[in-house]
Amino acid sequence: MTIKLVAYGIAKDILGKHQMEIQLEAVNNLGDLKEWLCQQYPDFQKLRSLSLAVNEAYQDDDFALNTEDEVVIIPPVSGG
Amino acid sequence: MTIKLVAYGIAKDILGKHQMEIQLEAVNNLGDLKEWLCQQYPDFQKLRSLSLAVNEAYQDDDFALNTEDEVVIIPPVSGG
Amino acid sequence: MLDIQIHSTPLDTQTCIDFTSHPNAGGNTVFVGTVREFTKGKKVLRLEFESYEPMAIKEMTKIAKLAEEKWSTLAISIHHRVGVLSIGELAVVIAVSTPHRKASFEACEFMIDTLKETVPIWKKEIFEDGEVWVAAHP
Amino acid sequence: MLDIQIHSTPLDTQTCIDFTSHPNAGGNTVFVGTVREFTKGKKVLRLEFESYEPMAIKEMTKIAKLAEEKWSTLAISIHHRVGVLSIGELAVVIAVSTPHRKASFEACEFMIDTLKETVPIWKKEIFEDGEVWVAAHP
Repeated sequence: MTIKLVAYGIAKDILGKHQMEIQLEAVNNLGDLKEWLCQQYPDFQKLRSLSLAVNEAYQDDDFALNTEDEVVIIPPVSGG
Repeated sequence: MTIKLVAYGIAKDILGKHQMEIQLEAVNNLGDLKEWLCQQYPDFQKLRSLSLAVNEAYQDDDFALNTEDEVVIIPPVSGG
Repeated sequence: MLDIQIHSTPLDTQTCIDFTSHPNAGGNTVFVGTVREFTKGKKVLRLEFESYEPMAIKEMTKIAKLAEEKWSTLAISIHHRVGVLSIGELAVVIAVSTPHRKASFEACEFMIDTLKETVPIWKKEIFEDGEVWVAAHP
Repeated sequence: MLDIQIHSTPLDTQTCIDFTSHPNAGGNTVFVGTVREFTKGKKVLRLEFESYEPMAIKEMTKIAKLAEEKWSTLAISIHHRVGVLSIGELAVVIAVSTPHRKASFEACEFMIDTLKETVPIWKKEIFEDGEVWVAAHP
């Protein structure tokens, strides 16, 4: 399926771009996607945390993905 | 000896004036003066607390009084 | 750095914040005490604050120095209003800056709590049918 | 009453305080987060804040609603800055009013603590010899 990835902060540096579209097989939920990201871009494994958001909200690993979903990569936040 | 009394807040209302001079015998320290005040003006006994200050600072009951001292009567404070 | 003042004219929060701004400050907490409209359901028309000014300044300075020592504050500003105040006006502003934020909350809360216990300032609430010195009686 | 905003221009503390002024407010606590000059002894030249804005607004609103429910706050204003900031500029202002003061300290501290944990905003510190996304690595 087709997933649109959006990255902020250090995730943007690791991905090398702010947005990209990827074609994935055998990825059903956010947990699978996170695993894929950490394999393709090992620098994600070095972060203090890695969260994913869909629909402008944090979602759990078992959140089911549909084609055309936009997934936002949220590295450790540091506002305030 | 001669003591100058200064009163603020409700103490001013109880005393009936902001300042007064009193002549006292058998009063050696602030504890004695407090007792005298509570006898002469029983409304002082109804307050939540009663403190006395000399030299712009709270002083204990055993603070020795000298003639011409200025004693400030501090009823319960309520600033802020 | 301490800035301790008593004013008979309206207080300005920004003045206190500006005093405490500091290049090493990571947290800046400000407490603003305002005059409430109701006390135990009774409508307050206005308030009068009276202070024993020289001692009030000394006691506020003492509080600020205790906070400075305990929390290594960078700057503290305490301004207290006296005189006649309308509803909504500022009675007190306490601003404090520290390198890290937790200390600024603790120091600010310590200062307002202690101010209310020790600083010789008295508040009278004026109602339609009378007036009362706040907290004078048990 | 909630006022949650993200600005790319300088923040104004007084605007947040004014929003939270309320006739029943007895306490008004304001936290101001500023940009510090040194991090672990290294001189910071400037900072860049980046946000995932729609979600950041949602998360800040969520935090404000939690505080509103838990401490029965009267009004809350949270303004967060994004873009390039110089030393001493305001990164965040959180103002909250409550009928009694203890609640305003607790609510304000809860909000800044939670904001720093959950709101998708990222801070990059720029030094003379490089730059780093703050808190990205363990």
